[in-house]
Parts: sequence; structure tokens; C-alpha cells
Amino acid sequence: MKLVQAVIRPFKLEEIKEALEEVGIVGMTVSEVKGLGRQKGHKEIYRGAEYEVDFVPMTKIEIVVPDRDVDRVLETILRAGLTGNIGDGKVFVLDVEEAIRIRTGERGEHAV
Amino acid sequence: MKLVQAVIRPFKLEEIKEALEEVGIVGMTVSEVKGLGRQKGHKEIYRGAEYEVDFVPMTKIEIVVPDRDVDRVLETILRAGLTGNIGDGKVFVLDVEEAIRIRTGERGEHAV
Amino acid sequence: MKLVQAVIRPFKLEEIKEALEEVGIVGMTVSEVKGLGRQKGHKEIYRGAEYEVDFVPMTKIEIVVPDRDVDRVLETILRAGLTGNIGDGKVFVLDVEEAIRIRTGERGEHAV
Amino acid sequence: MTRPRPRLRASRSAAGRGAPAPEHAALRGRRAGTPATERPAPGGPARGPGAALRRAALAGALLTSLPPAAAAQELSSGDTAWVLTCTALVLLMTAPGLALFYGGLVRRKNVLGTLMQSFVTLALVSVQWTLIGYTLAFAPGGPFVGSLEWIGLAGVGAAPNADYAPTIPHQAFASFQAMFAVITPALIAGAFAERMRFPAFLAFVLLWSTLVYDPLAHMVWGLGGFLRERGALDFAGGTVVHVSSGVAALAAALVIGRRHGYGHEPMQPHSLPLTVLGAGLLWFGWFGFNAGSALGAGGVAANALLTTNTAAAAAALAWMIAEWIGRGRPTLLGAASGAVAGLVAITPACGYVGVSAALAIGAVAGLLCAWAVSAKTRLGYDDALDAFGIHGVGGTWGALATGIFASTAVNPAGADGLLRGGAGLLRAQLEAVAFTWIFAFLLTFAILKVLDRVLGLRVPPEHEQEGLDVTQHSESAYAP
Amino acid sequence: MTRPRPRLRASRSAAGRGAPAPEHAALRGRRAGTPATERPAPGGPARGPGAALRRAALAGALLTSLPPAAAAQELSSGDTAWVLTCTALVLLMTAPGLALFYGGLVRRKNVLGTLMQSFVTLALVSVQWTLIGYTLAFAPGGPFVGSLEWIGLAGVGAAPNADYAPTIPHQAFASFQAMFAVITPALIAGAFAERMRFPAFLAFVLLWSTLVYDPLAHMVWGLGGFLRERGALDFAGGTVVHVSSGVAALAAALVIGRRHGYGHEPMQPHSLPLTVLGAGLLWFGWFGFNAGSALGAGGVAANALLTTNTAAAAAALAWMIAEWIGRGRPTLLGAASGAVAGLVAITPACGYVGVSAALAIGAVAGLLCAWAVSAKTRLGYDDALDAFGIHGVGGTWGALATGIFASTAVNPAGADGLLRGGAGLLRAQLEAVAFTWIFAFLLTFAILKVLDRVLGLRVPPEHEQEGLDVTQHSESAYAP
Amino acid sequence: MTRPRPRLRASRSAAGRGAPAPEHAALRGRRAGTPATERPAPGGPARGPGAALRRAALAGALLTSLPPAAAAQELSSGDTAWVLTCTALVLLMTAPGLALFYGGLVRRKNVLGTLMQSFVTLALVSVQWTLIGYTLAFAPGGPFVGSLEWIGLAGVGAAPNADYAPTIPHQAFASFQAMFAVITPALIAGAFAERMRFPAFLAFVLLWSTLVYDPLAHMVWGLGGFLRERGALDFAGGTVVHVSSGVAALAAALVIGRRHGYGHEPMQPHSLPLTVLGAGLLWFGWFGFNAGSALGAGGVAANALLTTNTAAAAAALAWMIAEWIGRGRPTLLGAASGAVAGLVAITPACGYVGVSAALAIGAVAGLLCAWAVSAKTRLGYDDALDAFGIHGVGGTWGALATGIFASTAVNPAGADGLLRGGAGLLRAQLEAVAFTWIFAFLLTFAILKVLDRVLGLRVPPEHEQEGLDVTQHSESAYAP
Ligand SMILES: Nc1ncnc2c1ncn2[C@@H]1O[C@H](COP(=O)(O)OP(=O)(O)O)[C@@H](O)[C@H]1O
Ligand SMILES: Nc1ncnc2c1ncn2[C@@H]1O[C@H](COP(=O)(O)OP(=O)(O)O)[C@@H](O)[C@H]1O
Ligand SMILES: Nc1ncnc2c1ncn2[C@@H]1O[C@H](COP(=O)(O)OP(=O)(O)O)[C@@H](O)[C@H]1O
Repeated sequence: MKLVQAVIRPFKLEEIKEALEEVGIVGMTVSEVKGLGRQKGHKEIYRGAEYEVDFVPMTKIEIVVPDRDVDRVLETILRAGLTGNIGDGKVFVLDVEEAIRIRTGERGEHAV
Repeated sequence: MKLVQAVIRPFKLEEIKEALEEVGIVGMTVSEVKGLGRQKGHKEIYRGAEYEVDFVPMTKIEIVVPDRDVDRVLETILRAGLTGNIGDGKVFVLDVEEAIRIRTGERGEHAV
Repeated sequence: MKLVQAVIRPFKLEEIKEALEEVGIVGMTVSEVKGLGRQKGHKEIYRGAEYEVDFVPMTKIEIVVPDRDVDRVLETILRAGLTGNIGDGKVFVLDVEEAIRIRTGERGEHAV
Repeated sequence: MTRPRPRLRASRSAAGRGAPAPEHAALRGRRAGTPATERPAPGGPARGPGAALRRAALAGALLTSLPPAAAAQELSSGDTAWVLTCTALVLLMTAPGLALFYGGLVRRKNVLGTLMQSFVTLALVSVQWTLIGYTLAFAPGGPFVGSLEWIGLAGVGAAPNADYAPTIPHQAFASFQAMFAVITPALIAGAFAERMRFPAFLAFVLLWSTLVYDPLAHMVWGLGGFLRERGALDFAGGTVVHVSSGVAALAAALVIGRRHGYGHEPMQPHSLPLTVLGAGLLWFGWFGFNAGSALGAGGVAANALLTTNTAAAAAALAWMIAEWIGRGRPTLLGAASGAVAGLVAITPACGYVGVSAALAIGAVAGLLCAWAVSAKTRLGYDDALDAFGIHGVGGTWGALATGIFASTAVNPAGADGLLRGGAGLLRAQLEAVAFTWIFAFLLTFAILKVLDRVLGLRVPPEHEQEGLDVTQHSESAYAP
Repeated sequence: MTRPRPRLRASRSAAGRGAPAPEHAALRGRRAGTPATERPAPGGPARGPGAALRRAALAGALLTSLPPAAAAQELSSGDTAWVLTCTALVLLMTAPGLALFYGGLVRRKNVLGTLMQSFVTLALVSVQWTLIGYTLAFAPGGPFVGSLEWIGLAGVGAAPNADYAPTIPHQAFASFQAMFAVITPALIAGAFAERMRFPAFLAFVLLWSTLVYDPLAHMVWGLGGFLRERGALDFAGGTVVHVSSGVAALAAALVIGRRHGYGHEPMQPHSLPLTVLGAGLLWFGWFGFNAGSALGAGGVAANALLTTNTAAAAAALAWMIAEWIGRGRPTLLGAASGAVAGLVAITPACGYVGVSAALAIGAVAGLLCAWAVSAKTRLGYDDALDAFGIHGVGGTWGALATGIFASTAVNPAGADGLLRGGAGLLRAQLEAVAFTWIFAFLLTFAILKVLDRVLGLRVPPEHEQEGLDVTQHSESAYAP
Repeated sequence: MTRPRPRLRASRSAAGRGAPAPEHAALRGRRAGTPATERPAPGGPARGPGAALRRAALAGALLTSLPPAAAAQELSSGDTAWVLTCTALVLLMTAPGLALFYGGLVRRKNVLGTLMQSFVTLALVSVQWTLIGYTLAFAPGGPFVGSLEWIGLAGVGAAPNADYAPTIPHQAFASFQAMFAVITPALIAGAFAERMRFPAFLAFVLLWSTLVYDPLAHMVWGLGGFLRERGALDFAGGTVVHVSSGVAALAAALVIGRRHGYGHEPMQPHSLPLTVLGAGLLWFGWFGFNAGSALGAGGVAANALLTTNTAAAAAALAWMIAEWIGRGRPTLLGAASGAVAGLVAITPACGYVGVSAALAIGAVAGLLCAWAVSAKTRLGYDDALDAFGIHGVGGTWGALATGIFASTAVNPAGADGLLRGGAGLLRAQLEAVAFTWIFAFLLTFAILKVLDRVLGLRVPPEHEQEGLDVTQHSESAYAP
């Protein structure tokens, strides 16, 4: 199994979620993160003090899938997450050694 | 070393934490996430507009442990995190190549 | 490529970010987490009811870099994240099998 | 003030101060030489053209024969205390009341942009009002707009203006009215929330206040205003404030178009506690808005406060129950929105109707606005925070309801509505509402179209995506 | 009103308006034919059965010989301004004041459910009050409940009701009292926070208001009410509002049981800034609650405001210091809770005691309630937001303290407490408190038991886990 | 009160009640034997040493020949209603107004510590005021401090004090003034936010109130106070409240030093909605602060309210525009800060200047304070929440502006400023400001240095890192 970890634009979450559902991928875990990269942040001003806020609000998706589904997931995210502008985000793939469903104790691909 | 990453029900955190302490596991890193899976979300209504909120609030625990402790950790989480209802969550195990304690620079199993 | 995942003190984020920029590392993804470890938490009191709050607010940094940059990143984090007191945090290194830039579809080291 | 026309505060003396003994009323009747049916202030125009002037003249003639000391004694510290208090209450309605009510409903990235719209409107219109607004609205003038006699508040001093509020300093009246001028354009902002450019917003508020609000206030409340002469009743601003802003909101929603992602992306309120706090402050402030419009602390004010509270309560329950039945759940946002709808609807009526009418007006307002707000989705325009659905619909209902339920038994200075056989009043109310709809819609449409050309109304899509807070104001609402 | 019994506003004239010159008081004394020791309004029952009626008759007899104009002049715009203002202030106490005070204390998943309880109580009881509540509480009736004479506020108009408040419109009095009827059941909600079904809550509020609050208000304040006749003093509702709601909260906590996870899961307040905001609004609104209960703007009101502020301050410090010593830390929640405890305790006393008594009453209230709230954990019931610990305990202490500290030197319309040799008053206070404890506890218990059968009081465990916001109202308090 | 020196409320009668008919004024003029140019209350010292006493004596002499009943009739329920209302409004300014204004500006870890500073100051100074503060400030005494005659508010009862406020209960005046004593030290807390030890804070507030505020209030407003005698005008506390707290804030920022990480770590406001809510409540409450300082509900109060609102609005716009031009963006925090700066600056002037002066005073205040707040960064001290930049700078400008714009045409009880040929007033204002700067700076510096020795001013660096909420109060502002 693989962990597909994507950092995407927050407003793309709904679209990606639906696109994944269409290709049969439902489970995922999502968190709010801040990203730093090529995309420029913005300036903030508080009583004349200027702050460069480099961090951009992003959303992180984590999906664990059997190896055979990885490509499908990647394709879908790349398609649905695209705007073409700097800051669309990244997808990383990591190896997962084991997965367990807490409710049943099922292990491996059955767990996800 | 392994990274045990569990997505659990938020109200189970305290119980799992204590159960882990009992088996000698203290260090962990916790974050608030939203989960999507079989568990149904809920409907929200704002001035007549209905939203399906599919995401369920979940808690993510990350624990890095020496290989020999992995089973103990898994067992404990499976036991303490169980309610038996859909949505109890998952545990994933990933390989960790290196761990370092920032304070001392210690590496490997001594670091965690 | 490797995923360097560091759990640091929140107020060190700015310093580490700048230190990394100086050594040419710009991209990263950051999230707010709670940590449990040797560092003591604190007591809270609400109308006479006392709570032991064991969790300490921490910040998690995730950086994916080509293998050759790992050491540079580790060194920098160890240096800039140090206070010397208990609770400075940890750094973990995981293997990353693939990285893709959503905007361009570039893969591998070009993506990060 | 060049033409002093002191006028007896007959209505408040009779109706507003509790029922005096018959002899007492008769005495006053004799003194004034006119039946005690006149309300000297906003909300109580004379019925029939010229009546106000005739009576004013009469009263003036009689008054001049009284010793001046007696006239001066008319200034009442109790009435002044009440109106100054109400001025503060209505200030609170705009900021932080409305600001938070709206601010809680938007997404986290647009909080400050939304709060700013209320806050800067308070600042901008306060200044505009002292310079030009008050004179356009209230100075003696033609049928459509006031003269420039009181420009920069020249001549508006501590002495009461007997035409508008004979027992309080003229400055108190002008200050109280300032707060009405402030909140009206701020209400409109609900329609174009989350997507308007700030420079365009500033220009809009300035133009709209000067070209729409001030003239309309003059027509309905000002000396010589033409709607005032046609007999419509508007106790505290149902037409001037709520119909006008609600209809303007509809025009604005149509001109500016829907928010990016409307219907697709989730757009839940980011903080309902803020919205409920805002609703609570609005309810609180509305006591000042409505009961303060009696311009004195007597029976009319007490009646207005009681009907206001009752209508708000009934409407909150009605909306909540409607949602419970229709959607399966009673929501807090529904209850809070219902309360505001009820407050809107009772505004023109509060000083002229009794408590059972208030229950009816409130309940219908709750149902009607709940329905209007749901209907929006089907009609396809994006009145983001339902400024039209609540203020336009609720205000229109309230104005017509005044024509149905008003009763001279409650306030002799009012008139009798349909239920008491007075079809004329309902016709007058219909006229006033229709005029206001057309006037406000067309002018708002025109102003916005011009501004769109000249300045650009809407932020670019990337900025809408990123949010107004960062792109328009370089600030974030929340930080660690 | 069938039996007009005009009564001179003697107490407020003498005590309330500052100390008049002797001649002036004498003049009034002569006019009224009765010493200036009577307080015509809530909080000032006559001591000894029949006294009120006797004196009222006397005053009435004398008054009828005065010209009606003089009687009508008693209506005071200053008093009316003050009572209308205070009505608004007490409204603010419930929503958003209490709503936020409670809303900040619950967990994030129950915020809206908690806010809703205050908000809907405002709406529901406002309507109930106009229909049936006011007449049950205040219409002339028997010793336990009012008649239906004023049903639907029939006959409650602009004219003052001389029995209750002779210088303000009757509608102002009814509106002011409405806000007391509103806040009382809302306070109870603190006990069963985070676990009650919404339909059961609505039914409870309706029944409790009608069966507990309205009769109790009648007994203590209403014409012919039996506690009123027995000489107990309750200036602004210590017994009627705080003891009754606090004891009802205890009954409710016992009937509904503990929250799931109580004692195990963390249940910290999700937003203390909201709670502190609520506490600040409560303090602010309490000036209206207490000083408004003078029903006029004079010396008694000023004294009440001063003692109210002083007691709140002393109690905030006392609780804070108690916690500092006992737990090692001075907390903001402690200071805020202490302020509320002090406000509760001074409520029955504020118009009858001086400023040093206020310091003592406040300080003891802070200590006592801090202790009561801690003791809860040991006793094992889950009064989630300490409605009993603060309102029940603080209210009981305040009622007894009135029997200790009251002084006719402060308010001739009051009585002398223990410290000035009047053991009788303390006995009367004890009686009133004991009666209220029993009455409120038993009825609340019965109402809840019946509702539990009929409707079900508690949400199912999964819903409690998920939170009231989503399960009861299909809303979330906060979103991105 | 041992030496009753009743004084006619001439200024408010003439200017405050609207322009009376000439005969009326003349009548009063004759009764008082003194021209109607005197303001009996804070803000209206006599010009020229001894004048007040002379006139008071005169008035007293004449008054004693009137029947006492007439004197007693001076107590006005309208004025009392207004001052009690304003007392509540000024209470609201401190908590939750200022508490939230400051609380929103700090980092999330210091929210409660910051709210606590305002809240506990309210409690502590309320108690201090009743015990010792009021008598030190207002009891008849020497040129620098009051006597102990009114210790524990002995002798402060329902009867009005003719020297300060002849138409309201003395307790109302004392309560109103209490709220000024409360807010002043709370303002200073902005300077040392996020790093002060709580015990040191408590001690500081107690000492500062007793050693700085009370004497200063006496010097400017108290009977026999030496600045009062020198002819400076301070209508509502520009010098006593704002200059003193602002300068104290500067001293405090210098003594306590910069926050850890200042200039490096990000220190954005954690919740601007709270800050804007606070600013809105401050604006609202300031109507009570300024217009309440007329101590009655008449023309002076109305003028003060109008100028207050106008100056706040102008300053909000000015700061916003300055930032727009200088930094490229109009910010909400700028607009809100500007409003507060305008409110500060108009405070000493509001009852003496007209509406165009208010525009000027406000606009300059906005620009000046925006500049001062930016300059801070360059000067290197860390006045964390700009208590000096806004209250010190704005207050100083306001005091001087009063010397420029004051006009006897607006308020005959005031004086003529520079623009109307009165250089003397500006000199008096300069003197008063200079004295206040020196007095407040030196004493604050000394108090803090002593406290640093005795108790330690600053939390240890780890605690500063962790935040005040957890380390000082064992609480967290927000939880899940
Ligand atoms: N080396 C990295 N490691 C982890 N996350 C990264 C890295 N580089 C970028 N990111 C994440 O990807 C997001 C987008 O990257 P950015 O360089 O701004 O644009 P693009 O995706 O178009 O290259 C960043 O905001 C950050 O969250
Ligand atoms: N494929 C997946 N990858 C990552 N996280 C997942 C995946 N599937 C489920 N999860 C996480 O596990 C949680 C529980 O899953 P769900 O299917 O609802 O119930 P159960 O654990 O009983 O199978 C989800 O809310 C989500 O956070
Ligand atoms: N085994 C672990 N797995 C994951 N995270 C850990 C582990 N142990 C500690 N951490 C994280 O590292 C942080 C610091 O650890 P701690 O033991 O307090 O201090 P130190 O870093 O000085 O050893 C913790 O707050 C937690 O977030």
C-alpha cells in the first residue's frame, strides 16, 4: 500500500473529493496546513507595522491505497487540483507497511 | 523505527493516551483532522440552503517507535480506540529511516 | 527523495524558516500540532476543577528534498531549532517514492 | 431655522404620556385649538396635503400668546435623556451590531472586509450627514429634497426644532437621525458581501446616501416632503430604511453578480456566535430605533418598545418553526434571522399598533422572510447575506401591515387601518412602498452601473479566492 | 384595570429623589396622609397583611380630591426614560449576555445549542408573557396567582398603573417585567447544558414560566400576593429570579443526570473571551435589572446602581482571591463568576442597603459561591454551568443578607434588618427563601419528570458525543 | 457634606436646556446674581483663582433665601436617568469594551491575561473608589488632594451635591465618576501587555489610582483643585483620563522593556473581530463618557454627543486614508484605531466646541496618532497596544485643541479659544497638559521602579514564551 499525500489549494478540496469518488476512492484524511514555496505570500499591516506573511493556507490530503490504485489517485488529483498557476501544490507518495481498521482489526488492503 | 499513524475518534484521545502510557509509550504528536470514509457525515442548514458535510472531525496521532514496540503500540490503539461502530478509524505503519532529538542531537532509537 | 518531518517549538518556526532559506531550501508544509513527551504540560483550573493539560503546542514542518539535501536540512533544523531545554522536538526522516508538482505534472526531484 | 413654526406636542401629550384625565386633554385641546391627533415627528405625517402647515400655523399663532418661559419649559430632560440614549443604541446597531451579524455569516477570509463595510459606513455617513446629509433630508425645502439651509449643521443648535421634536435639542434630533442615515447603506452591504472592491464601496455609500437616502428621508419625514403629505405612516423607518435598503440590495445583487463558486463551494457562516451576538445587539438597539422614534419618553415610546419586542419574538419563533417543519430542524440562525425580520416588519408600525397586531405582524414576517430567503436559491441571484430577503421583504410587509393594523385607539396621532375600516391608509402605504421600490431600485442600479464603469465594482477572481481581508485591507481576522 | 387604586409615589418622592427639604416632605406627607415609608413597586411590599390596601385606600381617597391634572402630571418622562432604558439593558442580559456567558463555557460542539437556549427563551417567554404570563403574575388576583383580567395585555396601555409604578406607562412596567420573566428560565439552562433535547427544552420553558415563575412573581410582587403581604423584601428579584432559577437548576441537574464523560473527558470552556464578554454584558445589564427596579430615576435607583457595582466588584475580588489561595492561581473565569455571584447576591438588597453592606454582601457571595461550585464535584451532580452554585447559593445568601443589612436609613420604604435590631425581617426573608426553595424544587422536579416521560429529556448518547449543534440544529458554530 | 454650597446650575439651564427665551434667562440670571457662564461640574472650572468660590458663595447666599422646596425641585429625573445610563455606558467601556479591544490585539496565548487586566481593574478600582478614591478625588480639600471627609462614601447619599451636580443624587455622581477612575488605569495596561506579572499589576493599579488618578482628578475637577482654579477646560477627562494614562503608558513601556521577540517574531493581533467589537463598544460607551459629563440631559449633552460622534468618524477616516496613502492599504484596524484616537481627542473639547471644530479635531487626531504609532517602531520602545500613541498623543492634542477651538457661542460656561481671540485659554491648556505629563510620568516611573524591586514587574522569559494565560492564570482562552 501507498500513502498518497497531496498538498492542494483549499478551494480545490471539494472538486478533488468528488473526482476521487467518481473513480471509486472514498477514504481520506484531510488537514489544514500552511505552505511555503514559490507562490508569493502577502503583506499584512497592523498599525503601520508591516509583516510579510510568506505562508499560504493549503490543504493536505492523505489517502492510503493499494498499490494498484496509486496511479488512478495521482491522475485524478493532478486533473482536479489543477489551476495552472503557481501554488497548485504537490503530491508525494510514501510506502505504507501496514494498515489496520480499528473497528474490525482487519489488516492490509481490506483495511482501507 | 516505524511511524505509527492512527486516525481516531477525537473523544478517544484521552483513553488511548493513557493506555499507551500504561504500556510505557509516552511520546506522540497529535493533530486535528477531518476524515472521509464510510461513516456518514451530517446535514447542515443555513437559511434554507442545505449542505452535506461529509467530513467527520477526527484526531491523528503520530508515534515513532523502535520496531520492537510497534506491536505493543498497535494492540493498545486497537483496544483503546474501539467503539465497534463505523468510523473508529485506521492505523497505518510507515518506515522511518532516521530520528533525531533536536535538543541533544541524539539519533535513532535514543531519540524517541 | 526524503520527507524530513520535524516537530519544533512554535516560536522557532520563523528562525528555522529563515535558516533554511539561507541554505537554499524554500519549500515546506507546516501544521499546528500538540505534542506529548518529556516536557511537562501545565495545570488548568476552571471553577475549581483542575485539569492536567499534558499536551504542548508544537509545530510540524514537512520538507521533501532530494537525498543529497537531507543532511543540509537536518543540520539547519538542529541548529536553528535548538534552545537546549526539554521539549525542543524531534526530526524524522522517511523515504518518499515519488513527488509530483500538480501545476506542471513534473515528477521526482524537479517537483520539489 | 428661518421660519420658526412651533407646534404643540399634542400627540405625545395625549397618547404618549399615558391617558390623562379628560379635563387635562380638553385643556390642551383648547390651548392648541386643534384636536390632539398630530404627531410632530417622523412617523407621523399629517394626513392630507397642507394639513401640517395649517395646523402648525394655528398652533404657532396660539403659542405666541403664551409667555416665552412656558414655551421654553417644553424642553424636557426626560425626553432628551431618552433620545440621546436611543441615539447610542442605534449607533450600536451598525457597529458592532450589524457588523458582527454580517461578519459572522461570511467566510473566514472575508470577515474584516465585511466588518469594515459597516464600520466605515458609520464613519463616512456620520461626516456626510453633518456636512450635507442632514440639510438635504430635513431642512425646509421642496417636495423631494431639503434646502441647503442647514449645511454643515448651520443653525442646528441646542434649541429644539419645534417642527420635528419640540422637547429635545435640535442637535439631539439631528444626531438620532444621523444613526438612521448610517445604518441604511450598511444594510445594503449584505447583498454584495465577499466580492466588492473597497474603493467602489466607499463611493457607493457616499452617492447612495446623498442621492437616495437623504431625498427619501425628506420625502417621507421632511417638512414639505411629498410622501409625508400623502398620508402614509412610517413610524420608525420601515420605508425609508428597510424597504429602500432591501430593494437597493436586490439591485446590487443583480448588478454585481454571484460570488465565485456560489452553489458549488461550501459557504457556511464562519462564526455563528458572532452572528448571534450581532442579532442580540440589533434587537437591543432596535428598542432605540423604534421606541426612540417617539422622540420622547412616554406612552408611545412604551407601546413601540413593547410591540417591537413582541414582533421580534413572534417572528423568531415563526421562522424557527417554519424551518422545523420544512427542513426538519429548528436552527439558531433561523431564529436569529426571524428576530431581525420581525424587527424590520414592526418598524413602520410599532407606534401605531397594539400588541396583538405585533404578534401577527411578527409571525407573518418570520414566515414570509423564511420563504423569501429560500426562494432566492431558485431565482438564482446571490443576495449573499439576504439583505433583500429580510429587509426588502420584511420592510414591505411591515409597511403594508401598518395599513392593515394601525389604530387610532393605540395612537390618536396615527390613522385607522383596514381592520378598522380605513382603506385609505392601506392605499397610501401601497403608494409609498411602490414609490420607494421604484425610486430605490432605479437609482441604485444607475449608481452601481456608473461606478462599475468608472471604478470597477468587483475584485478580480484571484482576490475573491484569496479573500477580501488580505487583498483589500492587508489584514487577517485571526492569527495564532 | 377595574379597581383603580392610585397610590402616591411616596417612597420614591422622599427617598428616591434625594432628601427633600423638610417642608417639602411634610407637604407630601400631608397630601398622602401616610408616612413616606411605602414603596409602590416590586421589592417593596407592605409589611403586615392589609397594610398595603389600607394605605392605598387612604391615598386614593385623598387623591381623588386633587384636580385630575395634578394626578396626570405624576407621569414622568425621566422615570419613563430610565425604565425603558433598563428594559433594554435587561433584554441584553439574556441575549447576548447570558447566551455568551454560557456559550463560552461549553464545548465547541454545543455552542449553538447553548446560545439557542437563551435566544429561544427570549422569544418564547416574550410571547407567553404578552398572552398569559403578565396577567398571571401581576393582574389583581388571589394570594398565589393573578387573575386573567389582563390576558393578552388587555387594558395594559399608556396610562400608568398606580399600584405598581405610578409615574411610567403601564406598558413600560409590563415590558420591564417581561425581561425578568425571560431571563429566569434561561438561567436554569446552565444546569442541563450540553445534553437536553430541544423539544423538551421548549416545553420546559413554557411550563416552568407559566407554573413556577408567574405564580411566584405574583406571590412576591403581585397585588395580594401572599409573600408580599408577609413582609419579605426583594428589591429586584433575588427570590423570584435567582433563588427560583438556582433551585430549579439543582432539581434539573438531578433529574437529567451527568453529562457523558463527566469527570473523565476534558470539558474545558471552549472560549473564555465569549464568557467574559457575556459577564461584562451581564454586569452592564444588571444596572438596569437592579437600578431599574426602582421604577424611576431618583435616589433609590442611584443607590441601587452603586451597591450593585460595589457588590459585583467585591465578589469578583473575593472569588479570585479564594482561588488564588486555595488553588494557587487567580483565574479570569473565577473573577467573572465572582462578579456574577455578587450581582446575584445584591439583587434583593440593592435598594435597601448602603455601600458598606454591599461590600460585605459581595465579598461573602464570592467566597460562598466559589466554595459551592467546588463542592459540586464532591457531591457528584453535574450542574454543568453552575446555575445552582451561583444563582441558587448566591440568591439565597442575598435574600438572607437583605434581612441582615437592610436599613430604613437607606430607604425608608424598606425595613430594618438584624444589624439594626429588626429580627422580624430576617425571619420573613427566611420564610420567603424556604418557601421558594420548596416551591421551585418540587414543581421543577415534577415538570421534568413528566416531560421525560412524554417527550424525553435527553439526547441519545451518540448525539451527545457528536454535539447538540449538529444533532439538534443542523448547524456548526465555526467553519473555515 | 459639611459645608453645603449650593450653586445654581446656570450653564446647563442656559446652554444645556436649549436656548430659553430671554426673559427666562434673565430671571435665572437675577436669581443667581451672576452671569450664566458657569459650569458647575467636571470640565467647567471657573476661570481665575477664587472665582468659583466667590460665585458659589454668592449663589449660595441667594439660594438660601429661596424656599427649600424650590431647591429640592432642582433634582431632575431626566438628568438622573441620563447620568445613570451614562454610568452604565462607561462601565461597558472598560469591560467588555476595552478588554476586547486590547484582548483582540494580543497573541492567542495572552488573551485572558489581557482581558483580566481590564476586568480586575474594574473590580479593584470600584472597591478602592468607594473606600478611599472618591473622597481623595472629590471631597472638599486642598489644592492637590481631597480630604477624607467622604471616606467609605460617608455622607454621599441620595441628596444631590450642589457643587458638582445639583440635579442628580450625589450617589449618581459618585458612581459616574467611579467609572472614569476604573477605565484610566485599565488603559495603561496596553503599554505593558503580554509581559507583566499579575501581582505587580494589581499593586500597580492600586497605587496608581490612589497616588496619581485621585489627586489629579482633584486638581482638575475637585473643589479647590489647583488646575481647576487656573482656568483650564477639560470637559470629560482629556487630561485626567487620557493624557495621564497615555503618559503613564509611556513610562511603563520604558520601565518594563520590550516584549521578548519584539521586532523578530510575528505579533499579529490574534482576533481583529474582537478588537472591532471592542472599538464599537468603546464608541458607544463614549457617548456616555462625553455626553454624560454634562451631568444632565440638555443641550450641552446633545452637543457633546454630536461632536463626539463627528470627531470619531473624522478620525477613523483620516487614519484610514493616511494608511491608504502611506502604506497602500486602508485597514480596518486603522479605522478602528482612528475612531478611538478621535474619541480621545474630542473628550476635553466636546462640550465646548461645535461640529466643524469636531471635524478638524478628529481629522488631525487620526493623522497624528497614525503617525505616532508608526514612529514608535523607530524610537524602539514597545508600547505594545499603543496606549501612549493613542491616548497620550491624542489626549494632548485634544487638550490643546480645546484651547484653540473652544467657543462661548457653543457653551457660555466654557471659554473662547485661540480662534476666537482667547490666547489665555490655550496657555492654560498648555500648563495643564505640561503639569499632567510631568506629574504622571514621574509618579508612574517611581511606582513601577519600586514595584519592580519589591515584587518584580515582569514574568520570566519562559512564561512570556508560554503566555500569560497559562502561567499567570492557569487557563486557556480557547479549547476544542
Ligand atoms: N519541498 C517541499 N516539501 C514539502 N512541501 C512543499 C515543498 N515545496 C512546496 N511544498 C508545498 O507545496 C505548495 C506549493 O508549492 P509552490 O512552490 O508554491 O508552487 P507549485 O506547486 O506551483 O510549485 C507549498 O505551498 C507547500 O505547501
Ligand atoms: N483510504 C484512507 N486513507 C486515509 N485515511 C482513511 C482512509 N479511509 C478512511 N480513512 C480515515 O479513517 C476514518 C474512518 O474511516 P471509516 O471508513 O469512516 O470507518 P472505519 O474506520 O470504521 O472503516 C476516516 O474518517 C478517515 O479519516
Ligand atoms: N515517539 C514520538 N513520536 C512522535 N513524536 C514524538 C515522540 N516523542 C516526542 N515527540 C514529539 O516531540 C516533542 C518533544 O519531545 P519531548 O520528549 O517533550 O522533548 P525532547 O524533544 O527534548 O526530547 C513532543 O512534544 C512530541 O510532539
